[in-house]
Amino acid sequence: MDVLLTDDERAVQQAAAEFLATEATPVLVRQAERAPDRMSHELWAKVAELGWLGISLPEQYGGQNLPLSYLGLVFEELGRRTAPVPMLGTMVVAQILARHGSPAQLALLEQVIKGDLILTYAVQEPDTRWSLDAVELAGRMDGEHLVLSGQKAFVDNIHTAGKCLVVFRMSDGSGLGLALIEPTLPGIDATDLITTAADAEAMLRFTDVRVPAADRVGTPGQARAIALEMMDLAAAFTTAMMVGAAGEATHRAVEYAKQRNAFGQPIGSFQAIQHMAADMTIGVDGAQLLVREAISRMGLGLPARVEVAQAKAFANEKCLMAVRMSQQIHGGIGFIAEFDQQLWYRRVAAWSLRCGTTPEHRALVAESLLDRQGPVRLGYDQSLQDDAMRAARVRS
Amino acid sequence: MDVLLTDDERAVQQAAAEFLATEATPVLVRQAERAPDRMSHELWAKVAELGWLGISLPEQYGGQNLPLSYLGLVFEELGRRTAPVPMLGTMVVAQILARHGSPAQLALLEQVIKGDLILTYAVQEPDTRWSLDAVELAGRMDGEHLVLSGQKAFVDNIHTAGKCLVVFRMSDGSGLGLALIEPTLPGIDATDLITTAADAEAMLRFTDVRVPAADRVGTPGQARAIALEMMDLAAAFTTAMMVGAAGEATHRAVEYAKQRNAFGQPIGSFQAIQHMAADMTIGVDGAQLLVREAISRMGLGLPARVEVAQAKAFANEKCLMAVRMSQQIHGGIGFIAEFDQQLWYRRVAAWSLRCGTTPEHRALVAESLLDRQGPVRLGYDQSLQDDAMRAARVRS
Amino acid sequence: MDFEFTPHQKQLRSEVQAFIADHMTAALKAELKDDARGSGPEGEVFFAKIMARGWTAVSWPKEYGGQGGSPMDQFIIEEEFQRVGYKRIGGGGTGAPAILASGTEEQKRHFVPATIKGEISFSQGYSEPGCGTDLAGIQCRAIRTGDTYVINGQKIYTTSAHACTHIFLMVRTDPQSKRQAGLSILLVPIDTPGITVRPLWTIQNEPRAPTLTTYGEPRTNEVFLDNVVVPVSCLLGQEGDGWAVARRGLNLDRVGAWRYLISVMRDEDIVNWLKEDGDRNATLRADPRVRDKVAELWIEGQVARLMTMRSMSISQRGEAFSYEGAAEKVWAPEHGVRATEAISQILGPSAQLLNGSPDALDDGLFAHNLLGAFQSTVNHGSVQVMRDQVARNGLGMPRAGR
Amino acid sequence: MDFEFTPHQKQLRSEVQAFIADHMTAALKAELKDDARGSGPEGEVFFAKIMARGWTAVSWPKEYGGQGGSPMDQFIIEEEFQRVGYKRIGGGGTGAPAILASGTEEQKRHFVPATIKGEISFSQGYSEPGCGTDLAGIQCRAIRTGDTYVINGQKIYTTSAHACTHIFLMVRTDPQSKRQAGLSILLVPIDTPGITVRPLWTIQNEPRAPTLTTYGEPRTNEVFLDNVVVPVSCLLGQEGDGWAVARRGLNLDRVGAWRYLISVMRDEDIVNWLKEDGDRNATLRADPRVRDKVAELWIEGQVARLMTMRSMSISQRGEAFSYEGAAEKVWAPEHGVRATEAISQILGPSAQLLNGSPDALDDGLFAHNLLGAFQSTVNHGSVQVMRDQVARNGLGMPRAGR
Repeated sequence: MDVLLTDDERAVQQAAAEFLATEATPVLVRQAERAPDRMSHELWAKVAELGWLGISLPEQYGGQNLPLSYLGLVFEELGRRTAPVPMLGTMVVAQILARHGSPAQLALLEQVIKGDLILTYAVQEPDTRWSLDAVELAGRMDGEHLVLSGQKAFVDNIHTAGKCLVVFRMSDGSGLGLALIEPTLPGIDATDLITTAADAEAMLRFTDVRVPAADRVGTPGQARAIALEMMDLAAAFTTAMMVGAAGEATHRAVEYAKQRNAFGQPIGSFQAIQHMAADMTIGVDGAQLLVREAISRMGLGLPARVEVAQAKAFANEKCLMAVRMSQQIHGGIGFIAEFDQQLWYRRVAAWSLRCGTTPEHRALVAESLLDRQGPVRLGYDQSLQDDAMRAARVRS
Repeated sequence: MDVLLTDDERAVQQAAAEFLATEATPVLVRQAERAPDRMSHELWAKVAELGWLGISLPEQYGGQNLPLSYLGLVFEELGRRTAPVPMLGTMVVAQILARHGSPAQLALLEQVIKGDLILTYAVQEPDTRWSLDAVELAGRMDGEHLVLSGQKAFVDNIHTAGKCLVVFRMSDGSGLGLALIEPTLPGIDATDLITTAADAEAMLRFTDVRVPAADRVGTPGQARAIALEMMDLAAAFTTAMMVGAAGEATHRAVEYAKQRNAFGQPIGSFQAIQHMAADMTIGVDGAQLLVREAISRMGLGLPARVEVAQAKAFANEKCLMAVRMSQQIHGGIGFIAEFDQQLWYRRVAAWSLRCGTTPEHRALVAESLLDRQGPVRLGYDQSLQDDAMRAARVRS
Repeated sequence: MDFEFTPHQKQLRSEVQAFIADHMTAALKAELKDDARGSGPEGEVFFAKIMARGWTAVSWPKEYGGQGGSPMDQFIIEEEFQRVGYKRIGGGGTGAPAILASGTEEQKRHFVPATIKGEISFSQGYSEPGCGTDLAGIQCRAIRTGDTYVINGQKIYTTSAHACTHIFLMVRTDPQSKRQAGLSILLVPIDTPGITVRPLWTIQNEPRAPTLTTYGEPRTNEVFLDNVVVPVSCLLGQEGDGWAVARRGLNLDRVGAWRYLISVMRDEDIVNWLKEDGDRNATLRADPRVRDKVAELWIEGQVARLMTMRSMSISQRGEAFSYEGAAEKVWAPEHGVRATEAISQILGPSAQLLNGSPDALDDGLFAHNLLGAFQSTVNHGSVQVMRDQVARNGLGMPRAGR
Repeated sequence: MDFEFTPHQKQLRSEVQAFIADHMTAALKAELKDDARGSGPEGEVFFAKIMARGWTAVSWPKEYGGQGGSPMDQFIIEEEFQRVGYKRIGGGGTGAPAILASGTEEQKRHFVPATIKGEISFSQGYSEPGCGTDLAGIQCRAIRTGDTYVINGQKIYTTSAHACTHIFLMVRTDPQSKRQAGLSILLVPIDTPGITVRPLWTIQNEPRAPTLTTYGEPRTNEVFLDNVVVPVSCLLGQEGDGWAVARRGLNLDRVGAWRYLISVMRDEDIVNWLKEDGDRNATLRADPRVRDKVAELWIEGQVARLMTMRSMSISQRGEAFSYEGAAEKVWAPEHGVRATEAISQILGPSAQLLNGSPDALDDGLFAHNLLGAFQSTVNHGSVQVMRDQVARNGLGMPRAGR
């Protein structure tokens, strides 16, 4: 037990931080917000060139195979700079492929690591619940093809992604399924959403979309477990980005308060501002510790659904609190588009609503506490039965 | 619309405040805590002598027949001094008798106003819900007698009360009933509870208790409405006491902070302390406005169940916050029995749990908002159907 | 203690509601979507009708074109109009009340009736890039030379500068002075040579926020003043007394119908949205967690309403605030933020979808609110400064380092 | 970044748990109910066995009787013993760590091994009636005359003064000095003539709080020092350097197993209570509002655990806190208060029933906690001062009026 970073971890974190501080400037972030595909291809190319995409992917495809916690640190830094690159979908799906992909799907990782293949995932549907129970996208087999009909919502970067990992439900009652499909397949209509984050989110409508059977991921029996794993990775990495962004918003507020004067002194000398800064720091630190623990467990193959839920539920509230208080300390500046301060607020506001709301994640935590036998104790393993079984299956 | 006190109201408030500041001293409060019946008979006699018990009772029995809001102001002052008198039960039941009592029951008001008859009520049962749905105390008629069997919990001052208004459920399926019984009847066993408020609370066990039929209150068809009215009065007056107590705790904290020095200045000059005091003030003011509105409506015969629920739900959180912050500002002093500061905290802690918890009251508010037709608007009448019907019945 | 509106007040509210039902045409609504100030052709017609009813400047003195009525009547009228998104009501914000309180007879006759008619309007020129909450830090200078002032400096968050006729300008007339001393108020026509107005666009309006969003200003401004020459008759009150002159005006932005409504309208919106038909609405409506949270917010909204009623009661009695205005300015805006964030978590990812987005709820109202609700805790005196005022003015707590 | 305990640490925890299961007899439990310090006959036997296992003073140097082990090992041992209500573990609170850091070789040899054996124990003599959070206001004086100090003054909240052998006394040795300067630490035997200990009973203990209550001290004390004469050898560190000497000791009361457990145990208790048989338990357990709130508290408890683990990680690496100890001392106690109040509203009126009352839940645990949880936000540095430290030490924010 040592929750602090190792020297190696700190070196990677600092390298990512320095790279992004230089390259993912507010100017670049603003350009991406106005670009048709809401991303910076230049930054994406540099990210790939420096090897960040392969940091926790297998060496045989060009990766560095470092533990998942390293990738988590990179996500914190990406969030810190609100870097406009499609890292979330790409890394979530790449992790799933690395663990569960067919040989052909595994081979895609080489393109991924080079930055030549952007990936994304589609779980939620228009009813917006972050739950596999809400999956209604219908799949049926027709000879060598899977045929999909229905809708997906809140899909990232669909216009730039080369592949999208889709969760569906078999109409024959056999349960859930996953497929890695091309977004350009006939019968897929994408409608762009307009979000507070000014990023690339879309609704997808599937009308008898024919997908080669070989593009399914995992066996039917694994689908539920893999889908949960994908959702956990997405929620955890989103939380890591929120932690980074809220940390930077806190830092900006503190620095602003040190130089902004009112009533004859820096506003940072007022106890009210100091206590806000302390609460921001404490809240963000808490979210950071929770998400690092969750990602660390995922990297070790330990059950982590509850830990992910804890982290996302907490970050939704505390990271939003930190960016909102940063706005407050900045006064009117936070509300004006031409100042940079608002870039962090708008993103964290959106991220706090993605990959599961606070009540949704708390419901899972409550299930782990109240719906199984025996007393509970903080610090003891609290994995859900389901989660433990999944972890066992995934490792095997 | 003028939410401020009138000159007459202020005069009554100030008279009550001055009287209680002199008479209900911490010394007296502490004596009562150690007295077997947990009240001050001397203070009770003075309260009666000055006419406070009749303030909102009919003139024909010796009362002053002032609007109920005057009585509400008196409860604020009683709470402000944590006055050890059985005012709550006595006034709640007296109000019910004044509105719904038989001639014989009405005649009791004269004794009440003179201070010769203490009253109390029994609604809750060991399952602790503040709801008529939870009433299981069984009543059956046997000739000219009502026979009661079952339990009641959280009954105030049962050892000093001459009469207790009990809510029961008829075993014949005819619904709820009320009776004004003598606590000394054979078959009633009282067990004292030990509460954080160090006041007189008890559990009652009824074993085939025979009550003369004439002691029933209201007609069977009115019982539910009257019981709700009684509960609303109890919750509202308890809230008024919480407002008074939390207001005094705030005042004490502010005065302490002005004279206590640390770091070379009064701690009251620290912005952190000032902002705590501001939040205490705002919270207590909010609870006060809510409860005054509720009691004012009750006095006018308007539906007020939702308004009472709003006030109690809010006060449970904000008044406790204010007394707790007062403890915080007082430092170690608040934790030591021999200092007076703790008298307020211990009572508000208890009162925040009586006459309905926050979730219970919020559930009623939600019902009024979500379970009836049409849009809502703040400031518009939000009475529940049930409540409106009851008010109509009560007035008729 | 009277929590009921009087028969007269109830009658007035009914009349205003009936008026709105009769005269708020589809054409006017369409026009207001693009021009919340209501100064288009339909808006002018509507405003003329309101004037004819005597519903402008209700509480202002009759001799200057007001109705000599009560602040509570004015509140009722403002609330009804603002609830339908019509903001050209209430009589001119910062300017005229301060002129009524501190102006010369000539200034009152010149400015007040014209303000009521909408011929004159003021933009508040207080904040500067280097000072917001602490106005005593103002550096914009006006140097008197003979019968004129020559003004140089910069203002920011001058919200309606692009649409007003005058700036209610706080300047430093004594260049040697510090802090509150040496400040003055000048009433400066916006078209005076040397004034440049530059837009600052807010984040709440990309795309355009729907009408009833909490803090729906699409634009505010910077104003640059470069050797602006005005006659000394522009001075309001005494030279050097600008601090006191301005304080009279400021409280009016902190309380009243507009502040109340922007703080609480989301409480009503979420309840009404939950009551709409639809599977999601029904599921959420039945969820005990949602019910508990909605009730909590509603109760907080009731407290905001009652604090507003308290402020109006004080005003109606002609009494001065001790701390009540500041308390309301803490409670209501912070409630608005809590409500916004809690509602977002109830609505889930849809709450990030802005106006014009597929699947946006109520034209993106909740999402736009998420972008702007916190602004109400900053403007017209931050909640931190308001808490200071509650403690110091209301509770008599001492300043640090006394 | 390693969130798993090492095999050694897991093994140690198992061993301690097995030891407790074997040796925590019913007789000892009964004894501990009346004497949480464990100094009765059964307690002495138990303590001797713990000593024999080498589980006292685990992280202290071997040369002074410690085990030379890691702070994390010590945390694990403390957590397990304190979870069963056994508090005589961890090695003496304020005294010995400060002596190890600042004492002479002779003092270390005299005090530290005896502290470990329980022969010597210290009560913290910092607070005075006129100063608590701001210790720089100390007025208790020790005047040096030859080889002795003559002490006069008064201390308060000297919690274990009635049960200890020594006071760890902060005094002003330079009567001309102000603030932090001129303070010194003296190690004063409690039986020195002129010392009077007067009990102050806490509100949490009428009736007696159950063992595992958050802040379960039934009594604290006032200590009066009237011409108390001690030899100069009682001085710890340099004369006038008491501020620095004391600071080393204080952080240890703010973090670690005890502070962690008193802050979070109610999270576990409420979940475990909800899982018990019974209609009320089952109804509440199924209530989505209760489930949501319990999960919220649990997550906050996890943050407290992780902040504790962060503090222990820093300590284990031999690094110094920047702000992390102060952050933990804000988060964990305030969480404890939030949990207490939220749980009360879940449990309803039963939560006001104290130990011995009919219908009290878990011996009144929740009610006693309601009376005492806030105390943890006051003692050993209030959460207000801790926030100051986070801002100033952690974030480099300036003092007012710099």
